[in-house]
Amino acid sequence: DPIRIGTEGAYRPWNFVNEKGELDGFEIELAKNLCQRLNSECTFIQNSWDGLLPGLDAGRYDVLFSGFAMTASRTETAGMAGPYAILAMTFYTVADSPLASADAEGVVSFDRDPKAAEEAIQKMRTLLTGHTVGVSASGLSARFVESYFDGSADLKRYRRLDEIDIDVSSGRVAAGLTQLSYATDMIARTKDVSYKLIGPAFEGGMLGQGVGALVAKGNSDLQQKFQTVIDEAIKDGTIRELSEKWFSSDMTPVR
Amino acid sequence: MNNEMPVVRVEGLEKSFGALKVLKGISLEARQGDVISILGRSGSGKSTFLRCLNLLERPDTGAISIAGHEAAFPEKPGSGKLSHRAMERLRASTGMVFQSFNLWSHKTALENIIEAPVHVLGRPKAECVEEARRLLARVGLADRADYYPMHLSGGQQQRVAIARALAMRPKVMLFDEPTSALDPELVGEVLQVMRGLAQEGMTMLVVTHEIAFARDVSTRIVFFSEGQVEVDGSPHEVFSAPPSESFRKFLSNHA
Amino acid sequence: MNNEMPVVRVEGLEKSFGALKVLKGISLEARQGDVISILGRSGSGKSTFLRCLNLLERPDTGAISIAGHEAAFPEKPGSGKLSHRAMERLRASTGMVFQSFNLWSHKTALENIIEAPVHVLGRPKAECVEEARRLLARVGLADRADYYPMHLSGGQQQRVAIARALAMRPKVMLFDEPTSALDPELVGEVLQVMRGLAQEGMTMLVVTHEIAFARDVSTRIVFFSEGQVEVDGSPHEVFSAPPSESFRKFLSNHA
Amino acid sequence: MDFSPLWEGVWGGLMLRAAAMTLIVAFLAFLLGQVIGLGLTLARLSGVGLLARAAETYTMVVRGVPELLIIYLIFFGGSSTLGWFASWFGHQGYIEVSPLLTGVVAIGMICGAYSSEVIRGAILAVPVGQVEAAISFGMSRLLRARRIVGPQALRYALPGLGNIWLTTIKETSLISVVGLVEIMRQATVAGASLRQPFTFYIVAAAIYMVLTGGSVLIIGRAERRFGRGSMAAGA
Amino acid sequence: MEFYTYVLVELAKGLPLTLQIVGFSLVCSFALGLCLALAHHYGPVWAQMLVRGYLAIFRGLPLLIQIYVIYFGLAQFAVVRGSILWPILREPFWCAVIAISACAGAYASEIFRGGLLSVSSKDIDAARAFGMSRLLMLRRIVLPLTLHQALPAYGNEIIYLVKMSAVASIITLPEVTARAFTIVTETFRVFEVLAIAGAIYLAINFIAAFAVRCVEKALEPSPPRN
Ligand SMILES: Nc1ncnc2c1ncn2[C@@H]1O[C@H](COP(=O)(O)OP(=O)(O)OP(=O)(O)O)[C@@H](O)[C@H]1O
Ligand SMILES: Nc1ncnc2c1ncn2[C@@H]1O[C@H](COP(=O)(O)OP(=O)(O)OP(=O)(O)O)[C@@H](O)[C@H]1O
Ligand SMILES: [Mg+2]
Ligand SMILES: [Mg+2]
Repeated sequence: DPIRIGTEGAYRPWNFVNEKGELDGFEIELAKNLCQRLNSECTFIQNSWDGLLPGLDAGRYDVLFSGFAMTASRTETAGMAGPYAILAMTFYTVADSPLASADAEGVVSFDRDPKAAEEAIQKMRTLLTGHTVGVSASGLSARFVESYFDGSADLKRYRRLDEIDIDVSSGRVAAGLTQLSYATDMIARTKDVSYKLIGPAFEGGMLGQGVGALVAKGNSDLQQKFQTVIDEAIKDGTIRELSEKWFSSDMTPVR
Repeated sequence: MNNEMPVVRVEGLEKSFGALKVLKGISLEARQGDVISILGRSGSGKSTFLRCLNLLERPDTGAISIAGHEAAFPEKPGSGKLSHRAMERLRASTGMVFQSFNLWSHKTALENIIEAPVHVLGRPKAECVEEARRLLARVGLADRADYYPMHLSGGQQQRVAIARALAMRPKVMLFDEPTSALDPELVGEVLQVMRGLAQEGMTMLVVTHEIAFARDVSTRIVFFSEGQVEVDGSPHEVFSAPPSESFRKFLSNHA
Repeated sequence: MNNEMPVVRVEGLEKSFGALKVLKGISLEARQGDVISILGRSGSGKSTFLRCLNLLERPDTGAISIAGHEAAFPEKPGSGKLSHRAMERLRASTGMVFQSFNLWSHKTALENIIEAPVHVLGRPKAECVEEARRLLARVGLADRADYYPMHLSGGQQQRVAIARALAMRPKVMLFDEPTSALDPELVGEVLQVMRGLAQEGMTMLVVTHEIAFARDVSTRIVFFSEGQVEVDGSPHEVFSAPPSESFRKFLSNHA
Repeated sequence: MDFSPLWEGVWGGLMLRAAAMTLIVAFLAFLLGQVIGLGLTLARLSGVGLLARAAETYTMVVRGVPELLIIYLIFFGGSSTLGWFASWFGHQGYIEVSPLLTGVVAIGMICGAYSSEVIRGAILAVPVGQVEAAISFGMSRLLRARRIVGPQALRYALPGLGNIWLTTIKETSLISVVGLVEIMRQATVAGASLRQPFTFYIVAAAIYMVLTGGSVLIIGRAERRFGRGSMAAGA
Repeated sequence: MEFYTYVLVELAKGLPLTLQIVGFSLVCSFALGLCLALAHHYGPVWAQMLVRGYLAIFRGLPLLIQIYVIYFGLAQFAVVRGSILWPILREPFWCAVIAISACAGAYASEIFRGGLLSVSSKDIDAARAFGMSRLLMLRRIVLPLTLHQALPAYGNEIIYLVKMSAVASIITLPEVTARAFTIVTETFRVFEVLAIAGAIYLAINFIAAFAVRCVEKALEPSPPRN
């Protein structure tokens, strides 16, 4: 039997449907590559986000490649293989916002350079004081803001990342917090609004180990297999290559 | 049918609405060709009695037999229980003209008349239409065949209701004030129709307030008072020498 | 009010339903205290005439004046147009008893009666309730005050409808077959009530099929035939020597 | 706003195909819903206590719970149940229930619950006297339902059923969770791909307007057709 | 077990907001629906056309799109952001109430129109004959009969409305569904969380349906007790 891979197909540049109507993106190419390494056939099944997790539970998919961040509570309820990319979060706003004075900086990691990260957080706290920040409703970024910006910034939670963009541009929120990979692609492709990144991108710590594949609970065999080939792909540079192609930067997880 | 056998036999019929006892033990027999006029004050239970005969109201106690179909109340659980089929057969062999006509508002006069013959008795439609037109002509409404009830005058609706009941060629006809909305000329005509029916051997129970009508057409007069049969006799007997005080009072207002 | 001035004046009233011309130019006058019985075959336009007086049907042409309120048809655009206010005033000064009673099904007998006096005339509710109970008693329904129409017998409904119209203390009463569902005894009582009203100076137009009633109560008889007034005269005149052939024929069926 | 991807790329065709999917699922679900709704109504008016209670509970629960939950239950619950049965016969693993079938059944069950309320109200609105007239002519329940109560109830029910049909068309967007590509899902995918979320929502809106607008015309015609002889007061 | 309590408590925190959205929308949509139905049934031709157009749009489009347009769409225009309406349109709460009321009002109006259609001309005739003004007739005769007839179907609409309130979750309001969504993405336990959210909605709807049934019973002409 082929391995059934579930993906949302609406999360550029990780997984999406391209101009030809075919699935494409970082995770799609990676998954194909991994399947080759496993010597298995793979079929991709697209589904709306709401149907992915129940589908995995019910056995409709063997594995999900759909931008899932690896956190402690998730690894508890499901098996995860990876990470195959870091998960870096960055703030962004529009050019005519008062916050726009701050410039974009590189990635800082809570794991590798806690001190620099701490300083960066302090700087952002001052900048965001009294403002509202839009975050994804998936818990991770919200909890990040809650724990580091408590008493400084207010939160608004959105279902989809592109909805944060819209409210940043309308001024309902002063800034958004989003994934670096998503933001760079979005800024590059948006014509009528000029968004810009502010401050550094954060990685590690409570943001988790990165993005990984979600395997049905109890299927530790498959989880093991994917873990092995992902490690291989990191080692031989495949992931770096794909990352640079899709994200224009190296998002290879460092272990 | 044996002329000696009663076509309608009612015994000890009782009916209450809540605490209000409307019928307090009515017994009555009608032979083939009988025309029984039922008189009584407004609210004395005449309509309720006719409705019980048709099982539109379920009597509390008593026995009913119409054209060989029997029903006894209270129903005994098990074998004594009246089947729907039995009730329908009983009803199909009686025709009813309601006090408030109750024409079907979504059907034209003609459609109202052919409805039951075609669909209950399964007679051929063409034949029924022909008969319906004849009946409509007989009640003076040939040109109103395609009118909906709401576009008919009161008297016209009443005549359609009479034609509708006749079209079923029932064994027993139940009329609830069949001439209340008719002018004297039409009353005369309807009376003529009923005389004809009586001669053809139809059995009729007629609730009416028209003393003249009762005197001229009926073979027997029944006077209801407080839910009981107070007077029962031939027109000649009861009108020339009213056998009860309240009946005399009832008649006294009639010129 | 001047006894010489007509309370009701109708001139050249015409009304068609589609191609069917129902009223073909009716003219009529009634002075205060007049009781005019309107006779006519079923379908001759009697109900339509009453409904036109009340402006429930809009006449095609003609002029109506009731208790000082005027309406002329066809309405002239602009100043000649009848305002809603004017129509309401005209209607509030007439009382109407419908052929099919038209009681409001969501209100009890008592509520039906007090509805218009309280809400149209703005009389105090307590006073209206008291009067309503008196009226109900007068038509023999003191114990039915809290019944909904669907739980009343035909004659009971009709009496509530009469009480409802009386409660408005109108200048002019329009009765459409007010005794059709009543037994002779009640007919006598209602007749008594109407005599009383006539003595108090109420003007009444009564559509009826009861020749006896028309002869005994009315000051004038009007006979409709094919949408026109064919006979108009005192009861004595018209009954002793019917002035037209069709009227004679109409009467011939009455014992 | 740039609509060129509609005719220049694959998106126009994909949107049309999604519209067809929406229409098919909505139509089948509505039909099923009417059958279920009628059954529920009959059960509720049957006078058989247990039957009436069961129907009432069904109506309450299915209407009361978010639609998404019902779809989850039927699709994923359904295949789990099937899988559990199959394991008795030695079959292992996941059994796929056709997403189309699930979608139709799930939406149809919801639609049925709503319809039964509308149908019940309409049946009760038929004047009692006319029903009695039918009874007095010896019409059986079925005949009465078909010839007298049905046609009259239909005209009271049409506005409500019209509402339900329109809702069904739109509720069909929920079935994207079982993997069917209907209008909203296709719009999301296309919008995300081109980073033009609004453009495709507007296209979706236009398609919905065509579907529902056409429906409204047909419903209006049906209302006039069944309104004959109605006692309704005019303006 | 601990997990379930946690979810229940967490979701219950969204209940006041859900109820507020439902409450405001219920009142607004009822009033709107009644006005639309009256205009549709009694209004001049132009008003009828206007209502038809309104119904076509608000019944025809998924609520998701409507709320998207009202919340995200309008905000795209600088004119809107500069207008006096912006303080209201800026707030997701009012956007949700506006969108839900506009949509639910459209549905309610069709229900009410069905009720208006069932009022018999006899009742109207009697009211007119007694000189009732149109307003009085509406208030005392037409509306009671209409609402009574429309009640069962309107009960449907209330339940729809309760569930409609869940779309508020997509415009950042932390009501029950939004909280459920957050917990699901954190814990991946879809069924459990949704089932608890479902139970909460079911409870609200159960109470609503019960209330509707009570009103229905109260309006039923009861046989006299004597
Ligand atoms: N709305 C309507 N549309 C079309 N025709 C109508 C309408 N109302 C009444 N008619 C027709 O107009 C004629 C007169 O009706 P109307 O109700 O005035 O008669 P009527 O004299 O009161 O008769 P009855 O004594 O039977 O009550 C009838 O032939 C009837 O069919
Ligand atoms: N469904 C009901 N519930 C309660 N009481 C009722 C019901 N139907 C009739 N009644 C009462 O029963 C009594 C008899 O009613 P019924 O209709 O049989 O009278 P009737 O003799 O036909 O009078 P009428 O000559 O006025 O038509 C009336 O007092 C009425 O109020
Ligand atoms: Mg009676
Ligand atoms: Mg008449």
